[in-house]
Amino acid sequence: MIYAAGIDVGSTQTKGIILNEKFEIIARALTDTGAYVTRAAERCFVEALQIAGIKREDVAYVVGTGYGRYKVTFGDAQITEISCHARGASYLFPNTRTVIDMGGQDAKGIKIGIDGDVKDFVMNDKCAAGTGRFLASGAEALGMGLDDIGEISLKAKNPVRLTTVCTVFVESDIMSYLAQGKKTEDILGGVHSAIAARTISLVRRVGIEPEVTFTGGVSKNIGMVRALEEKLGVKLNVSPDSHFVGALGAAIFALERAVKGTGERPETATAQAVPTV
Amino acid sequence: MTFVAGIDMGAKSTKAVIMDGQKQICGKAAIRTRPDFHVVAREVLDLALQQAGLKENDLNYIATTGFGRYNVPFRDVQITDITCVGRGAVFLFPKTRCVLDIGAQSTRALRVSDTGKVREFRTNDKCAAGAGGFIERACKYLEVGIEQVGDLSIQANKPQTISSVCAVLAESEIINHVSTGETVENILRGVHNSLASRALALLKRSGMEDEVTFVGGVARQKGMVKALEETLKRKINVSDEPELVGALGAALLALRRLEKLRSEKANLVEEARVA
Amino acid sequence: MTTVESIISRYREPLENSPLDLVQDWKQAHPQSKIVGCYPVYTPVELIHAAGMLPVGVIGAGNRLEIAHADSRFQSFVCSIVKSTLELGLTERLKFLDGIVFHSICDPARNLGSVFKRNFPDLMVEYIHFPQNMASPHTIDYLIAEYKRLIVSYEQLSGIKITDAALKKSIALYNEQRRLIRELYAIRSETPQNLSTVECYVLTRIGTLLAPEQHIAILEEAIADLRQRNEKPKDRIRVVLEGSFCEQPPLELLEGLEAAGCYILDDDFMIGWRWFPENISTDGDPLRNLANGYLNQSVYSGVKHDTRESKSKHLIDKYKEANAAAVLVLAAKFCEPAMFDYALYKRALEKEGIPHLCLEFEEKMWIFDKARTEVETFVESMLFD
Amino acid sequence: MAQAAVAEKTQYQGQMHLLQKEMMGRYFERVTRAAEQGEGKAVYMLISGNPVELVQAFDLIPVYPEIDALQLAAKKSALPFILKAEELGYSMDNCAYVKADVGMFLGDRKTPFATIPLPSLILCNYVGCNVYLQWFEHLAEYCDGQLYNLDIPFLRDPSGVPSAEDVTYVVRQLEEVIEICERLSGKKLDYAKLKQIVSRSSETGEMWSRIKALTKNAPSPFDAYFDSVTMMAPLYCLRGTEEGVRFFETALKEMEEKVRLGQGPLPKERFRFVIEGPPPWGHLRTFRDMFSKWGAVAVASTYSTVGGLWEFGFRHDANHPLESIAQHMLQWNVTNRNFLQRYQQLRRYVDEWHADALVIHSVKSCRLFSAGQGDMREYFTKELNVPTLLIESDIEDPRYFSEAQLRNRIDAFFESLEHKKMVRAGTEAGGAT
Repeated sequence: MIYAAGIDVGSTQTKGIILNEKFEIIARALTDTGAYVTRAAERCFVEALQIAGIKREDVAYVVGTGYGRYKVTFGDAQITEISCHARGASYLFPNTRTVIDMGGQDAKGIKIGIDGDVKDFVMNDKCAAGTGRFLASGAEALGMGLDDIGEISLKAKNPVRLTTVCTVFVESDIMSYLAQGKKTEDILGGVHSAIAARTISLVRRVGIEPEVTFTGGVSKNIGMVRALEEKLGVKLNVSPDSHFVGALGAAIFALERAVKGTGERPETATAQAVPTV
Repeated sequence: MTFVAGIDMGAKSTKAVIMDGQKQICGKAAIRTRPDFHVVAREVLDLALQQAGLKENDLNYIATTGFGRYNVPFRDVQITDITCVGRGAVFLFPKTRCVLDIGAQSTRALRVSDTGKVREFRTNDKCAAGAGGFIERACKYLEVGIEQVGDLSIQANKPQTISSVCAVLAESEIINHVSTGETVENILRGVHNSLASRALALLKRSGMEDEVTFVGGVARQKGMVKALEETLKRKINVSDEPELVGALGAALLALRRLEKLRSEKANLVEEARVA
Repeated sequence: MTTVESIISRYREPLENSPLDLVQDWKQAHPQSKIVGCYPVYTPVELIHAAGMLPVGVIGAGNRLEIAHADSRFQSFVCSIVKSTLELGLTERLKFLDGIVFHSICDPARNLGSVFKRNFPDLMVEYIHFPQNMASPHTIDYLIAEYKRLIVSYEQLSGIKITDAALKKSIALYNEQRRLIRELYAIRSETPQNLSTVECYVLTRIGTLLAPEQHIAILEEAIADLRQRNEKPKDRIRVVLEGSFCEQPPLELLEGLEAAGCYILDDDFMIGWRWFPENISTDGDPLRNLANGYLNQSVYSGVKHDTRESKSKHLIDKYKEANAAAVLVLAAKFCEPAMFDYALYKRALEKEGIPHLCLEFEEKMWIFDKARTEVETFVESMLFD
Repeated sequence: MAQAAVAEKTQYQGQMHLLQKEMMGRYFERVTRAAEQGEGKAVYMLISGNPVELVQAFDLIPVYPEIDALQLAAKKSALPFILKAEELGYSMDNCAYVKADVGMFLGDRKTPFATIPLPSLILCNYVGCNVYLQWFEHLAEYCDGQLYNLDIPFLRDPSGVPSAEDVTYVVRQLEEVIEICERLSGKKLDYAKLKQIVSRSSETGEMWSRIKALTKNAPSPFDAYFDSVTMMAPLYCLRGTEEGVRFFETALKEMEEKVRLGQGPLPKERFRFVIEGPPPWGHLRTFRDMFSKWGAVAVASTYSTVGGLWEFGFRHDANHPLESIAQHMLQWNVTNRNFLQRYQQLRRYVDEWHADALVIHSVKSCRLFSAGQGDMREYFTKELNVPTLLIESDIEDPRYFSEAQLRNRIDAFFESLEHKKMVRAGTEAGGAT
C-alpha cells in the first residue's frame, strides 16, 4: 500500500491530509499554525499519521503548500496553494471551472481547464480586502467570535454600506455605525456583502464559469457562502472538507509523484540556476 | 463645591475622570466599550462617582470626548480627543510640547502650546495604519497575551524589521518572519519599532519639539516606550495611567468652560444691577 | 417665485443618487441631438455647444454607486473618480452619451481615456492635450490647431458645421452662465450665513448637467431669492477651500465641515466649469479668444502649470480677498496633482503664518467621522484659547 | 527556504556591465566636479524622450533626477529621503521617485555615486508623465532656478502619429531652448556639431535596436529587462558622444558572440517572458532571482523604451536635427504614446520575440505606467489568451515591496506555465492530468 501526504501551512491554521493509493482520504488533521511553523507542520503530520494509523516511513511522498510550505522540512516538494487548491477542488468537484479561495491573508480566483490544470489565477491586490482578515477585523470590532458572525449576518434586514474595504479602517467604520445605533446583524451583513462584492470583482478577472467551488477557511462561513451565491447568481460547491482543499491537492500531487515514481518537483527541480559568464 | 467630569469614549474602552474646582482628581474609572454607548457612559460615570463619593447632581459640568462623544446624552459639551489629550498631557507634564497618542484604532501626534492648546496635529492616514490594534493582532499570531508584550519585546536581541506601511501587509511580514522561524521577542520588538518609526514620522510632520509625552493605552507597554525612546532619541514622559489622559483633558476643559460661563453670568448680573 | 430651498429639494437628491439622470429631461426633449460628456477639469464646452450638442459634466458617480467592475481595471492606488467613471461605463449608465472628452490633467485620467476607447468602441472618445508651456508665444497657435482638430471630430459626430457665428453665440451664453456663478460665489463670500456651501454647490453643479439657458434662468431666480435672505452670522471660522478641482467631495462631508464650525468662503469645486474670471471676448476670431482665455485668463488649478506665476501666490491672494482666517486643503485620496500642490502650499502658508489643515476625502466615502474629528479639533484650536 | 536561496544566487556580470560601470563612473565624476569645483553647468532633464543632443551640443552636463532617485533606491538609501519629503507635506501616495529626489536635493545633494550640482537650467521635457511638471516645478521653487516647460503634445490621434502642428510647436520650443542654452554657455549653437551629435545618436539607435533584436534568439543572449537597464544609463547620459557609440559597439559585439555560442544569462532558458512596467529598484536582485529560479528570461520590456523606442525603426536624422529630436520626443518613446499603443507594442513583443507569457509589474509610484494595467491584463488574457501575471510593488519605496506575496504569485504563475508545458509534452512528463 502506498500513502502520500499533503501539508498546508496557512497563516492561521495548518492542515494535513493523507491519501491511500486509491486516492481515498484516510486522515485529516488540523492545528493552529501559531508562532512555531516547523513544529506546527510536524505536529499536524504526526496527528494525521496517528489518525491514519500508519508510520512515517509508510508515507512515500509529502508535499508542502501554503505560506509556510518551506517549513515543511520533512516534505519532498513544495507547491504553491494555487496549484493545490485547483487540483483539490477539481478532485472533489470534477466539473469545477472556477475556484474561489478565501484564506486568512489571501483571496484567490482560479480558472481551471477540463484536465484540472490552472488556466489563469488572480490574488487580491495589495489592499487585502476580501480576505478572512477583513472578516476577523469585523468580528473583533464587534467583539464577536469569527464562527458566529456568518449566521448573524444572515439576519440582516438592511445591511449597511462600508466606505472602505480596507481591513485596517473597517474597524473604525464599524465603530461609527455602532455610534449611529445600527444593528449588529446589519453591520455584519454589510461586512459580508462588501467582501463578497470585492471578491467577485477579483475573481471576475479570470472570468467566472460554472461550476464554481468555494474553498479555504472562510468557506466555512455560511453568511459568506450566501452572500457570494446571491451576488453571483449561481450555487457554489462547498465541501465539508473545503478548508482542507489545499492540503488535499498537495496530497494528490504527492500521490501522483509517488505512484508515477517521477521525482518531478515543480520548484526544487528548477531552482538550480547557477553562475554564468 | 465645584465638580466636573470628563468622559472619554474610545473604540476599545471608555474612561471617566472626576475633578474638583482645585483640579484635584477625586474619581476615575475605565470599562470596556460596548455597542450600547449611553449605558456604558452611565456605568463608567457611576463608578467614578462612587470612588469620589459623589452623586451625579454634584457634578456642575460634563465634557465628553473620543469617537463616542456625541453618544452621551447627559453631556454639556463634546470636544475631540485630540484637543483633550493636549490639555491633559500639559497638565500632567507642564513642559510637554509634543503629545503622541496611540490608541486602539488611531495614532495621533500633536504640537501644543504651554497651555496645552493644539498648535498642529497629524493623524495616521489610511495606508499608514498602525495603532494598538496592530499589536493585538500580532499577539494573536504569536500566541502571546497583550499584557506580556511589553516585557517580551524588551528581551529582543535581534529585532526584525517590519517595513510595510499597510498594516495588512505588515501582518503578512510578521507571518513571514514566523515562518522563517524568528523568535517571538524579536518579532514583537519589530512590531514596536515599526509603530515607533511611524509615530516619529507623524511627530515630525506636526513639528517635533521637546518634551514628548506619550499617552493612550499602548503607552503601558514597556517595549513600546523603549522603542520610542530609541527612535526619538530622547526620554519621553509617560504617566501611570496613560489611557486616562483624554478623559482628564476633557475634565480640565469642562472646568474652564464652567468658569467662563460663571464669569459671564456674573457679568450679566453685574450689568443687571447697574442698570 | 422659486426659492433656493425648492431648487435644492428638487435637485439635491438626484445629484447625490445619480447625477447624470438630470440629463434625461433634455435628452427626451431633444431626441435627435447628441450629448458629449466632459471629464474634469477644463473643457471648452463652447465648441461642443456650437455643434448643437449638449456638453455635460461627467464628474464621478458620488458615493451611492458600488464599484464592482472598475476596480479590476484600475488598481487600489488609483483615485475614486477614475474608477467610478469607468464603472458608470461598464454598467451601461453612459449609454446616453454620444461622446466623451478627457484632458491632459493626470496620468490615470489619460489612461482612462484609452481604456474607454477599448471598452466602448461606439463612443466617440476625444482627448485634449492642454499646453503646459504658457510662456511661449507659439503656444497659442498650437492650442488653436488643437481646437480645430476637435471641431472636425465634433462636426463629424453632430453632422452640424460649427460656424464662427454659432461659436460666438455659445461663448456669450456660457459667459453669462459663468458670470452668474461668479455672482453666486460672491454672495457666499460676503454673507456665508445666507448661502451654505451645499446650496452653492448644488446650484453650480446642476449647471454641468442642464442646458445653459435653463441653468441661467435657475441662477437668476436663486440669486434674487438669496438677496432676500438675512441670517444671523454664527460663531464659525472663515476658511477658503482648495484641492477639490477634479474629484468632488460628498455633500454630507461639506455639511459636516460647516457643522464642525467653518464658513467656506471660496473653493475650487468644478473649477473647469467656471474657469474664466472674466468674459471671453466675442469680437474677432472666437477660437483665438478661447485659446487666449485658457492661456492668459483662466483660473489656476493643480493641473495647470504656468511657470509665469506661483500657485501658492494665487492661493494666498484667494485667502486674503475672502478675508479668511484659515485655509482648508481638501484633497482627494490618491490625487497626485492636489497632493503635490499641498507640499508647496504648506511651505508658503507657513511662511505667511496662515493656519491651515489638510484633509483627505474620497468621492465614494460614506462615513465622515475621521474628517469631522480633524476639523473639529482644528476649529477648537482656533476658537478656544 | 535557505537551501533554495543558495541555489538562487546568480552572477549576471558581462564585459558590457563592466564597461558601463567604468563609463558611468567618469560621467558621475564630471557631475561631481560640476557640483564641487563648479566645472561646467548642469541641465536637469527627464528621461522620457529626452533631448540630450541639444545639451551635448553646448557641452552642458545632462543631469537626470530620475537616475539619482533610482540609485538611491538601488543602494537602499532612499527611505530616509522619502520620509524627509513626507515630513515636508508630500503624501504617502505621491510618486516616491520625486520624494526621494526632493529629500536628497534639500539635503547635501549626495547620491551613492555623485554629488549633484545645482541646475543652471531646469528643462522639464514634459513627455507623457504629468508628475514631471510638478517635480520640476518644485525643484525650481526650492532652488529658485530657471524652469522651462518643454511641452510635448501627447499622441492622441488614432493614427498614432503627431500632427504637423504638434511638430512645429515642439521645434519652436526647441529653438527657444537653444536660445537659453546659448545664454547659459555664452556661445552660439554650432550647427555642424549638433548634426554630428545627432548622427551619433542615430548610430547608437541603430546598434541599440540590433542588440534588442538579438533577444529574439533562443536562448536570449541577455535579459531584456534586468540587463537592459544596464544599457539604459549610457543611452541617456552618453547618447551623442563618441564614448556612447563605443559602449554600444562593445555591447553589440558581446551579445552577438553570446548568440553564436548559444549562451544566455541563465544556464537553461526554460521560459521566455515579456515584462511591462519599471523594476523595483530597491530589490532588483531579489526580484530577478524570483524569475531566474524558474529559468525565466525577459526577452522584451516596455521599460527599456521610456527614453526612446528604436526597435521599430526610428533613427535620428542628421539632416533634420531639430525635427528628428522633435519626432523622438513626440512619437518614439513609450511614455508619450497612449495606453492602447502600449498594448500593441507588448503584443508585438509577445509575437515577434516568441514569449510564453506577459508579466505586468505594477508600481504604485508611476501611474503613467500602472494606472489601468488591470484592463491591459484583461486584454491579454481574455482577448489574446496570453498567460499574464500582474504583480504589485514599487519602483522606489521599499515599504511597498512585499517579498512573500510576490514570491507566492510568481511561483504559482510558473507552476501553472510548467503544468501547461507538461500537458503539452504529454503524460510522460508526469504530474499532469
